[in-house]
Amino acid sequence: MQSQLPLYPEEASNFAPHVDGLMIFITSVCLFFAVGVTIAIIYFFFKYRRKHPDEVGTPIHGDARLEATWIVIPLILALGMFSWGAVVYVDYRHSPPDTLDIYVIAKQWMWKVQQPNGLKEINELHVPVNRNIRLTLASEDVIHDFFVPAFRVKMDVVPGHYNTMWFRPTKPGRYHFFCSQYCGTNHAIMGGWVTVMEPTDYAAWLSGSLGGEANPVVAGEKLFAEKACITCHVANGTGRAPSLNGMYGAQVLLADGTTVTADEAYIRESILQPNAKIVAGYQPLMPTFQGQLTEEQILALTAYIKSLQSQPVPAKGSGIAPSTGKK
Amino acid sequence: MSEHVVSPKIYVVILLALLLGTFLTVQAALRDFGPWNIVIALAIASTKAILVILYFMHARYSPKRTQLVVVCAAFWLVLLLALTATDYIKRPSDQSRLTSATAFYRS
Amino acid sequence: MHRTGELYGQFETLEQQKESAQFGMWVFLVTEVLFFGGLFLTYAVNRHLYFTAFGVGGNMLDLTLGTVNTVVLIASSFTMAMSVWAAQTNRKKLLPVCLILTLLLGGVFLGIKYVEYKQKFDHHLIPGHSFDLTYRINHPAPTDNPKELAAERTEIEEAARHEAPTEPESGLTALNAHAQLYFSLYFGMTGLHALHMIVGGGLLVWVIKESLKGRFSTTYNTPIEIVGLYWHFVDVVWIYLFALLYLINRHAV
Amino acid sequence: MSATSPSPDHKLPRDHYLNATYGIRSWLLTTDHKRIALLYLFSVTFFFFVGGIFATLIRIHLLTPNGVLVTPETYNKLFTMHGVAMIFFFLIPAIPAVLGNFMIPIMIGAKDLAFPKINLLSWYIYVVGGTFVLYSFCTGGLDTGWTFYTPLSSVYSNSAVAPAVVGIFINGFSSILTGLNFIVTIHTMRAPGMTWFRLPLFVWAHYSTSLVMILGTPVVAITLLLAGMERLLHLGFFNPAMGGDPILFQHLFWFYSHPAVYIMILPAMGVISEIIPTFARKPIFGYSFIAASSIAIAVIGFLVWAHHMYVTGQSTYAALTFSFLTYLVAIPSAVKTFNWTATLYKGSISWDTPMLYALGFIGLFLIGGLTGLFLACVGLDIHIHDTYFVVAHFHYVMVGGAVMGYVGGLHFWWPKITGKLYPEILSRIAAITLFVGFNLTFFPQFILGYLGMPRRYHTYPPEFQVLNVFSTAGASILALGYLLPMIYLTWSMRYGKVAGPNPWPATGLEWKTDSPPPTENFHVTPVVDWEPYDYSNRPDLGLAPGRPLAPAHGDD
Repeated sequence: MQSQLPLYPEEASNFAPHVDGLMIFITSVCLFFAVGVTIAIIYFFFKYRRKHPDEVGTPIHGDARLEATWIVIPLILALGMFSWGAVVYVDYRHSPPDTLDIYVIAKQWMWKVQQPNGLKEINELHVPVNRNIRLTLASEDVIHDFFVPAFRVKMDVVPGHYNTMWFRPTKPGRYHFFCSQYCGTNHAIMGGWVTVMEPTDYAAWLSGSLGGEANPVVAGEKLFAEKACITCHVANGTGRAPSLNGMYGAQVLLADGTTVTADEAYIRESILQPNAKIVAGYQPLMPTFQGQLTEEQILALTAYIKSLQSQPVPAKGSGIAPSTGKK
Repeated sequence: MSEHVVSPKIYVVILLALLLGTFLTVQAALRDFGPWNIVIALAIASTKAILVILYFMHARYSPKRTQLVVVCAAFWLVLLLALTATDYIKRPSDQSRLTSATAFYRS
Repeated sequence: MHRTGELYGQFETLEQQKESAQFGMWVFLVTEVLFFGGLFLTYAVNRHLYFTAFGVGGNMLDLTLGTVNTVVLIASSFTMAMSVWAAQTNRKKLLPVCLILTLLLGGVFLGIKYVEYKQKFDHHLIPGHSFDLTYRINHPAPTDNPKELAAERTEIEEAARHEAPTEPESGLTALNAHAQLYFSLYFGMTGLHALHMIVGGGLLVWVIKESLKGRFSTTYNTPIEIVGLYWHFVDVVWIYLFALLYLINRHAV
Repeated sequence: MSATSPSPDHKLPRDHYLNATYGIRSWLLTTDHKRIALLYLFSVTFFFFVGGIFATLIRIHLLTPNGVLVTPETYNKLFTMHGVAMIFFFLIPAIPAVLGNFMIPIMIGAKDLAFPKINLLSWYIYVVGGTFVLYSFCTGGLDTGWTFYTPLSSVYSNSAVAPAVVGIFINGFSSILTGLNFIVTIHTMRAPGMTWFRLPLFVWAHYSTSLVMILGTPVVAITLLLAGMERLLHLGFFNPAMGGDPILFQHLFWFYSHPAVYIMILPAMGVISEIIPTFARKPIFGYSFIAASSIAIAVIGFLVWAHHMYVTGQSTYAALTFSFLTYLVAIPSAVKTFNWTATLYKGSISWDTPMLYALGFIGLFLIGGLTGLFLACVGLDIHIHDTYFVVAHFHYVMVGGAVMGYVGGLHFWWPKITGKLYPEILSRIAAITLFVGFNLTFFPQFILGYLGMPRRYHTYPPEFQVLNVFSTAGASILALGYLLPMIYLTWSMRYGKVAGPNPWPATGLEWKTDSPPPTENFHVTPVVDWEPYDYSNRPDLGLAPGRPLAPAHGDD
């Protein structure tokens, strides 16, 4: 029976112990105050109960030292809670560099997941244990929210924005995930399961259903040719546009002298609004692909461009800032 | 409390100052000062607004509580704008705003 | 100071009544500031996101008419301030003159605003399905200055290129969408302002009628002051609207 | 029974505000703040029961994981309409427009509010706004959640969003006008001798509340107007498909809607600050700290809104700023709680019904307030955001706090409002029923939330059922607890014992006039020459002076 009434969900990610620790800390502090005040009230309630109808209480108007005490001590404790919470939060928002990237697209009322090799799942997410996973979240309609209680992670999926979240599953098993931002009629059934697998099982699972076309890198490579990106973005750096080899993750030098980290957001923006950031030494020639590519095609292109990270960077004709080039 | 009668001379001076401000702000807008154009436009507008509030609306001669009200209004307006800015200025996904407006208009 | 006028039952003295009315108006104006504040924030965020498109939108406005309107409104604020002075100093002839002038200037403002709206309507700049930034340059009226049209075409083309360099078609679509946001805000903000002007006009008509009966004097002038506060506030809002909507990015012309 | 206890020989005054004039017109066209308060009392009670029926249906539906009652569409409409009715049409106006409206002028020794006609106007605006919202409820309902997040509300929802938004927009002006009236009244209408630091803390609380009303409400009004225009005219302010930004809507919405919870809780705190010294018969501990903390809550409450948006992908910088500021707002609430507790020390505590409500309030507000610290913590909120933890926290503050304060205040001032006493035993039973039922309903939801049950779910995984059954069981007790006062308070209006001017006795100015008060509140303008909550120098209260419980001790 005890297992039927747990007080906290399973701890299945790197964040879970931190969040639960924080929870225990705040609960203890709060319990201390709640119990203290409650005992005081109950004690006073009986001890100073009116014994005669005409009786009045002892006039005590206040005490500045006491006031100062109960302003300063709670303030210190509150700042302690804030600081600990801030530390945990910063961890949530800074994903480590070596992540396995999975794309998640939300729409009323389902989740489409795309594994790095292009394998697609609906309302299911398979991940290897002890590997840093990063989800990139996009919405096709209203605001949704991807929530895995066992991992203690949650992030809104906002149309018009790309949000990312990361976690490292630490325990194989199957865990619920939910949509936790109200999104209309079937909000409550817009959920599914995260399956955490041993790396070997995960690899087997992936290859078991692997299809050539389904691989986003392959699909992206095809699109790269079809959409004639390849005619300007020549790999050896001789084209009208910078070579994309090794660009992902590097610092790109822009025409206005600033640099920008080439992350998914930058790639996406460069596809949809090419003129927002022009690489130094190049003309603003690229057309926008807004409205011409589906979300999935953009993800495929992004995946392909990311796969070029390991390709040799040409000496000339790359947009990478010289001083911070990748080693 | 007897009320303060502001003399028409002051009103005329303020009127002239406001007209001068309008002239200056239009002239400044027609020249390129880079990002300073916004600053100049808003600084002149604020100066004009302050003149209207202090003299035309008699805030300068009003009781303390009225002046407090004016300060509160300005403070809360700035609060609304500034605290929202903490989000927008540093919002990570800003650069990747996808403007699917095109798709909307084509559909 | 000795005051005259009707004492309402809830007050002890006329002085208290006047203070309450004045203070009440100020507090009301605070709520108005925050009411417009929501629009200002919406404007600021969208301007931040679509700086170029908002610049194009701003340049579509008629700066001359906007400036004239600013001057008109400042003048009306001045005549309103003079009305308060006339009432305080018991100039019973001057008072209605000042008030009527204020009302007339307010009417001129709304008239000019109507002309501007009409222009925007003719140029297909009303948000909706027929919104088209290029309508004017593609369907010029015979009276249009060709130089001006050419400048406008250059600017739109440049901005569209900013959105998409080699494909003016889709760049223009995006530009249209973002400029439409600008015009939604333009009509929202100036429309709400005009609504306040109309309410102010109604209040002016009321005090003009009373002033013609000679009801206001050194000892009874609260309504004039209250209406004055409201009118000046509407003026202050316009001062900011003028700067935000007409002036920013103007140099791009 | 002492001389001060209500005795049968009290008689109702010959002329009072209730019998001054008769007929429906004398009520619908009244400018008497006391009658307007009663108009509000009936209207907010109506909306409380509308919202309560929705709540009952929600709890019944959630008895089993798959739901027992309604379709998903209907369930979504139920919780939305529950929220809209309760927040905009019950909680926000309840204490200010009923108790505040009735008491503030009397407490400061004024004949009425500064603008009685505007006061009546604000009630009509409330009624018109309420009619729009009821129209929306009856013609397709509303399924956007009370938060109206775009683009769901402005583009995707198929329900009657437009009339609801218009109704809430209109209703906002009712709130603004009430706040404006209070601020001006408190500034300019105080009786001779009623200095700022002699004001009852109830008045301080309402002053702070009014600040929030006039500074916040206009922003939500314009926001909902923009969202409504977006829906009706297909404009794109918050619609990402047209370049708009849904996050901007949330900023604008929460700029009001977070401080709005202080509109709901601050007046309740004011009620508690009146009840506790009255039934402990001693001055409140730390008067100036409680007064200042009300203002502090109102001001700092405006700096914390984006803690509702931690998981929207807001900048880390914004999240940390808002988390820090949120912790600051906790301090003034803590100060109040400690001061109330300290007031009990060496008091002469009676166990009358209002005191039971006040102590119930402290207990529930403690839990509600302290769980706010969990949600303020940006690292922890990621997990519990948008789960039942939030639902429980919110209801502890709003129902356990605001409603307990409201019902407690209604009992406290019932003799003043009606001139009659309510039945004491029955009312104590009701107070205890409410406390027990409330905890049983909402405490399990904290655990549900931490276990990960998201809010606004019409169906849930079976592992959450046990706690949901507890919650539904508690809700049925809670419903009983609300029906009881409704019945016996109505009964007492006719059959209750005559109360006399000051049955408790309490020290405030409102107890110096008849019960019920005359239309002009006082027969002669009162002059205040005593400090607030002072029992030692008040022979007029008829209590035996110089017979304190224990020898005077402490600072005084």
